[in-house]
Amino acid sequence: AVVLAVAALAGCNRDQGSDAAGGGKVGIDLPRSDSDFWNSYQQYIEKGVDGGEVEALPLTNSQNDIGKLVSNVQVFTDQGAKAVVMAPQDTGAIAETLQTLSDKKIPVISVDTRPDKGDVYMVVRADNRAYGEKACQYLGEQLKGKGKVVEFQGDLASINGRDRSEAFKSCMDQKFPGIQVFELATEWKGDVASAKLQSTLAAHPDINGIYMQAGGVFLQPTLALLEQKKLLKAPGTSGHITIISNDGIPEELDAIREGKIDATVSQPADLYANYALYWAKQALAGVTPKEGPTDHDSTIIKIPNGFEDQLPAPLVTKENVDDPKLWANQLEKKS
Amino acid sequence: MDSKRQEAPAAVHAEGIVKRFGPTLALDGVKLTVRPGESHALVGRNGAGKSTLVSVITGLHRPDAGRVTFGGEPAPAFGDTTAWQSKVACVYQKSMVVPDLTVAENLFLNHYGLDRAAGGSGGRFISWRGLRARARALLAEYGVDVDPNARAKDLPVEQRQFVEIARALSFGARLIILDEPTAQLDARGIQRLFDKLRELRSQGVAFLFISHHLQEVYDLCTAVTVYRDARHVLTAPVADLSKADLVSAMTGESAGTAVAWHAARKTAPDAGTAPVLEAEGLALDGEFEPLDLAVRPGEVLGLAGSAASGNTALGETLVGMRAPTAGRIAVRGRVVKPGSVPHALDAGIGYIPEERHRQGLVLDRSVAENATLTVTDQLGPWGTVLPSRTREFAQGMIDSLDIKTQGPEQPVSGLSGGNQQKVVVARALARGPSALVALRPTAGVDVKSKDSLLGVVRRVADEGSAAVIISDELDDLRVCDRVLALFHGRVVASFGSGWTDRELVAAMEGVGERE
Amino acid sequence: MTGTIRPPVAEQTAVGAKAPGRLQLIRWSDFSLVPVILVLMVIGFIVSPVFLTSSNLISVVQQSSELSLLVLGQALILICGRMDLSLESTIGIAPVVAMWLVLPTEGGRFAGLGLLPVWMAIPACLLVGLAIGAINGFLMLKLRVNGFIATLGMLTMLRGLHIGITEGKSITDVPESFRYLGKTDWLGVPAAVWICLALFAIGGAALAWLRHGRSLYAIGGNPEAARAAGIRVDRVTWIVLAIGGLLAAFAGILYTGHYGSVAATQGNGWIFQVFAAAVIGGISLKGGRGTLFGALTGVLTLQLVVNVMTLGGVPALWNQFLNGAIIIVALVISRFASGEKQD
Amino acid sequence: MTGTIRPPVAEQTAVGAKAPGRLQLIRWSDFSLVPVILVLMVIGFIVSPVFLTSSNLISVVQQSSELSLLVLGQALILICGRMDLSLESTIGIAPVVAMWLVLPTEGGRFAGLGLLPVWMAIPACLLVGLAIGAINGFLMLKLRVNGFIATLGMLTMLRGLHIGITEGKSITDVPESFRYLGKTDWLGVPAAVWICLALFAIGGAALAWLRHGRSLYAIGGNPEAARAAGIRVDRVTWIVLAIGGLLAAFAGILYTGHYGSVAATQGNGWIFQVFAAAVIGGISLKGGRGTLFGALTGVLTLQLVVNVMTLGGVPALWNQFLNGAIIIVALVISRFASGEKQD
Ligand SMILES: Nc1ncnc2c1ncn2[C@@H]1O[C@H](COP(=O)(O)OP(=O)(O)OP(=O)(O)O)[C@@H](O)[C@H]1O
Ligand SMILES: Nc1ncnc2c1ncn2[C@@H]1O[C@H](COP(=O)(O)OP(=O)(O)OP(=O)(O)O)[C@@H](O)[C@H]1O
Ligand SMILES: [Mg+2]
Ligand SMILES: [Mg+2]
Repeated sequence: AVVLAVAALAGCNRDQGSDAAGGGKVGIDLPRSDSDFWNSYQQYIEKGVDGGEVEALPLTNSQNDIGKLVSNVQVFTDQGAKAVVMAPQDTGAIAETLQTLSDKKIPVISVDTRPDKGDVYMVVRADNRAYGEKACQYLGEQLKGKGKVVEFQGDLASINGRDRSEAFKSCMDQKFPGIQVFELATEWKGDVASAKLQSTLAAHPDINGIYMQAGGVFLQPTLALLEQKKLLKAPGTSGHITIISNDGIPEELDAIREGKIDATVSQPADLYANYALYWAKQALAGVTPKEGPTDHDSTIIKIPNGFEDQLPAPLVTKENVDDPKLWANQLEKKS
Repeated sequence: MDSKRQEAPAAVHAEGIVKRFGPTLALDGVKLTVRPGESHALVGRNGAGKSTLVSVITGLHRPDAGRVTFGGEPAPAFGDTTAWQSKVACVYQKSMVVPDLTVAENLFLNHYGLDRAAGGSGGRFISWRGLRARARALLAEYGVDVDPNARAKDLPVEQRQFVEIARALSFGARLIILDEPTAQLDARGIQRLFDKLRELRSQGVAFLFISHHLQEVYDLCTAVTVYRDARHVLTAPVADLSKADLVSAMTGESAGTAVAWHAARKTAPDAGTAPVLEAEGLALDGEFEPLDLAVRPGEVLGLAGSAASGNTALGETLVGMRAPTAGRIAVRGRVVKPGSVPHALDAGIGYIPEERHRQGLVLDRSVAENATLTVTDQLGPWGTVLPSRTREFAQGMIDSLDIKTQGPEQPVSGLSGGNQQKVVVARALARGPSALVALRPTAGVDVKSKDSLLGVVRRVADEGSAAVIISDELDDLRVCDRVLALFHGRVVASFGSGWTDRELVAAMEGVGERE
Repeated sequence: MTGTIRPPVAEQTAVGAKAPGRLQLIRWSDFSLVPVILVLMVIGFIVSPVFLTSSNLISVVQQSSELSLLVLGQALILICGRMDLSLESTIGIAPVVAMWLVLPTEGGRFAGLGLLPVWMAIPACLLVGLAIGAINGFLMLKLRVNGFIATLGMLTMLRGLHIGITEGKSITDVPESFRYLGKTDWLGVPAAVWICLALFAIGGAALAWLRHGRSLYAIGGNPEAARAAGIRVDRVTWIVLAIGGLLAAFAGILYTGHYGSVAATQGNGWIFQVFAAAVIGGISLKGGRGTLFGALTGVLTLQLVVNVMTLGGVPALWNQFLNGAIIIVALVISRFASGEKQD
Repeated sequence: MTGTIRPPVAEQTAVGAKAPGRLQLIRWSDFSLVPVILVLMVIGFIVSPVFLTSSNLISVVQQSSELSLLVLGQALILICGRMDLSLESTIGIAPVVAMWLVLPTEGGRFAGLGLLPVWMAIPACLLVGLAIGAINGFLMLKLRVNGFIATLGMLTMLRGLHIGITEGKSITDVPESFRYLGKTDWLGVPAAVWICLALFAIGGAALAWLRHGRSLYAIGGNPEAARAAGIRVDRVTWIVLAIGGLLAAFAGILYTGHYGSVAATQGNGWIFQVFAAAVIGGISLKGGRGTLFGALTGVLTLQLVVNVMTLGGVPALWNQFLNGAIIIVALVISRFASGEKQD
């Protein structure tokens, strides 16, 4: 069966390969396949490609491994890609590759992360630091500047997690010194988060707030634990724990509607995908980006190694949870 | 009565058995019949196919052709080992104990006295208390003083062997196979075993007995079958067959004259010449007490002793496998660093270890590689090992020691036990040692190979080196010019070459010690 | 004549005599981690007064419950001389396949096949685990390929299947039957904990007093001897591998109930923890040695370490470092406490 | 009769005579993966015309270079009957420690200690690798703890140290000496590839023709027999473990040069790949069997699979599934091609 599958793939791919010379094809690499967010991103990308936004080479996936990313990019250039869309999860180690691509005059659109070094045509992202700050701001206001807050950090080796942690911490330190923060390292694992939250709750039963850096992994385990501990109380009642999540996946919105959590920072998977493709098209057309506000509620700023399109990352609360512009509300349920 | 017995169906009857292992034809249409109540010997040179036949008639290997019957009924289906066990019990040549389990559990492995049919409790749960008590009683019957709670791996080889024997005999089978059961036993142990076997035989149990000690065949058995090169050669009553005929049936040559290696009754080595191998005040706590040794050029020294005498430990200390707690060893006047095999090797000590599978061989590697393991520094310049020199050297060894192998490249695991032993000897001789230390060098080796191996040891000495043979087999000790008997870690007696079996055995058994 | 052939021993001694000491089913080495656990408890108590509260201790054991089931399965497999890395993926894929078969094709976020009624979710999940174990057995026992790498391949493949089926998302529309075990308390202690303890007790008793249980030690210690003693080595090994898969699937049910969803990374990276717990607990990777009690102390040790570190507020950056260091320390302690070389 | 019995002594035969056929240094089983590689190449060619371009093939081998060095180290360690999981972390921590010692305390993104001059970066890195290997050796050979778990502990600990020192960031201010090897081409092929090939050739030659190299097989096959034959088993094993660490550190240098920085997750999760490559390539996990050539074909097979899948545009979701399936298939092929049971 495997052989058949490979042969079938081989067959269809061959056609694509033969007309590669025809136009500017775009190589698109996905960073990982085991998270809701990135799989939604992939769906939007595929939708865009099918919709004819750009012509794309077969999608690749670098499974969160910089080595795989580099080799995938190599494959793109071998296949004659004219532009590359990637989401390097390691912003340092990608420098060499960017250098190589820039030598070959292949523009790069970096999604979600801003590479430390090396030229990029455009960075498409909502600032991870902004997520952390928004969460801090929201929690600080809800708790009126005092109380105890648990933060589920991501993997310490992940730039996104680190940015969120740092922004959250510095914001808390500066603006809400009355709030005590417990930072829990979780390696993006729900069970680890649940175990550590349970221990922390045992030590500090009076926890007032939780910031989860990724709804996709932490939401259900946290809710399950709080439910078991009978700590899941409606907003406004005494003993309510204010929970703010991050990602904006459909499950989070459901939880907000049900009053299980209070808010989430929506990481716009649709915008990521749409503007990644948009800028890829612009790059192929040879357009030079301009600084300043855009038509899609974002701002383009100049960064040392290129430009960055700073997409909005709306804070979703009970008030705006049904906003149809939120990407999670555009996903139809599976049929 | 004799004719009546002839008519009773054979305890086991096998015929036309063919068994191949890859290219090797291990059994080529052999037959075997053991009558009820008979003690039947199976002999043959190493690799003749004896152990393979045992595997076939105990249901461990499926024969490629042929058929086996027990008491006239066809053998159980292959794979139904439990059914086979009710027909035949076996002490295999290979150790079949589970090292990490206790003696009690090994004795009753997979039965635990649960089967009501076999007199067990009939319960579902193992009763450890009962098991332990039964184990103790069973062992007591063989006069083996072993704690049933001891783990099998902590036992000395001899006691482990007795555990296996006791297990096989306790099944109550009408047919019992013993594949070289005596190879690991000392004289007293063999005596105890034989007494037990005779008692069972008087109850009508049949035996198939395999041994390379032909004397044991004459002591115990009534009939003998000889295999040679995977074929059946003859079956005859023991009484009708002289030892020389038996040997020539096994080897396919007319029996040689006097054994070539017997201690030359030349004048004892001159006490004045400097000793080759010397030990002073050598001691190892818990094994043997301080003793002095001096072996002169041309001399073969025997260190006789039963399992617990400490002679094995002494041998291992001499070659550097173990570090002595006191004393020093010197070769040709040069002191050897204690507890270091490489230094001992450089000083000229050659070592033939006791258990070939444990210390002697790397089973997956070739004959050539095993035989040259001690001389890798001499097979090429600058620490290289040239394949051509390795091969030549190994071929020389194969020729001169008459090792039966497909060639130097064959992995050692594919050789028969006796031939494996010769590879170990080759390895020890490769450096041209000035002092050869051999621990039970002929264990499990057939008569002819034994001759040639002991001959090798003798020749090494005759060419001006010294040799030490550490063994409890009288045959091994016959090559020696001088024999020291050890008992409980002490030298209790010393003999020239003219000792009698009785004297030496008595000394090894500690009879009349400390005069 | 035949009547007397039986060696007289058995009958004579069946009555038994004074027993000078219990047969050592349990050796001191099985307790080698108990001092470590005590020391950890003292440290925990010093670090935080919360540590010794029942709610904290219960949470520790509850968090251990899924891991301990994997360790139970792995311990059985190790004792009979094999290894199964794929347990790590089984804990995730078994619930996923069960839900895939059970959940309706539309309506939910995760589209199943709706082939089976909902009550079949748990049986289906267990069956999947059993089947995975059986496939591992086929690879190792029939094809005779290396078990470590074969199950490594299975690990990767099943993880891939998991991601393929779920498209990398967590499944949150979990049937109620899955939730029940994860959420229920019996006598104030989570049901999962009771079940784990019961399974360990059953397993331990089987290994100690049942013929087939004992045979695992013989198989792991010397398969040839086991075969010669009439043990059906391959069949027993196969069954043990299947049981390992079954236990992992059951752990998957508990996990799913405990955390309320099937996470996309369920069990990811656990296998090293499993091995560490088993070996620290005195199970030999070479087979034939160890007890389930030891394995259980291994799990508890590792879990207590995490708990004490969380309560102690160890800086997140140095968490992993300490974790590794503690594995080594526990290993060294268990080696010297048991006095056996571990090669 | 006695005249011929005396066996030859090594020196006497040195002159030599006609050689009756080559000593089989290379067995057919070492080539069992070659057909697999050929099939992969054919599939690759069908899948995409790009596959057979030199630039693609060179990139495949370059990407294999770091992994192959780990496999080289692991293969040597496996042949002498041990295992070292911590190679996976060594590839990351060794460069990190080197840079920590070398980089100035301020000015860069990553604050080092500035203890050593910059040219010491590479020697320091190699020394760190050596030291890690030596520590592993100490644990296994002196303390006699289980090597699998001890090096698992080291793996976790070193990864934790890596994160602790770098605070989870990648280090981008890499000294020029590190960059050189990763970026340079010799004769149109990356320097790293030549170096790897050279190291494999040296290693292979040492295993085949040097006495110390050959002794690894004896040690792995039967350590007691090796000791009785005068081989210094512990010393050789220790050296091999240290060399394994050294090779991993060197792989770290190549990796760093190749990607221009020390990634925070450098080497993460590689160890399973390493084992899979080695075993598929015919190295026995029990020691004493296998060749470096086989190990190299193992690496290439795995890497080609990834390349072909990328070119073929296998849906990302099913990537991992296929990866696992292919490990199993390759394992089965190599088992039947070599005809040896792999237990
Ligand atoms: N498992 C096996 N695989 C391959 N070849 C085997 C195997 N078992 C036995 N042989 C071959 O079968 C032949 C007969 O071996 P067997 O063990 O039966 O000899 P034996 O008569 O018992 O010898 P010994 O007296 O040395 O015990 C040997 O040449 C051996 O090479
Ligand atoms: N893996 C194997 N491959 C090939 N042949 C084997 C293998 N294992 C055993 N043999 C063969 O089985 C036979 C029996 O070997 P074993 O170790 O039982 O010694 P033995 O023949 O009984 O010798 P001895 O009587 O000297 O102990 C040998 O002849 C050997 O050639
Ligand atoms: Mg035999
Ligand atoms: Mg034999």
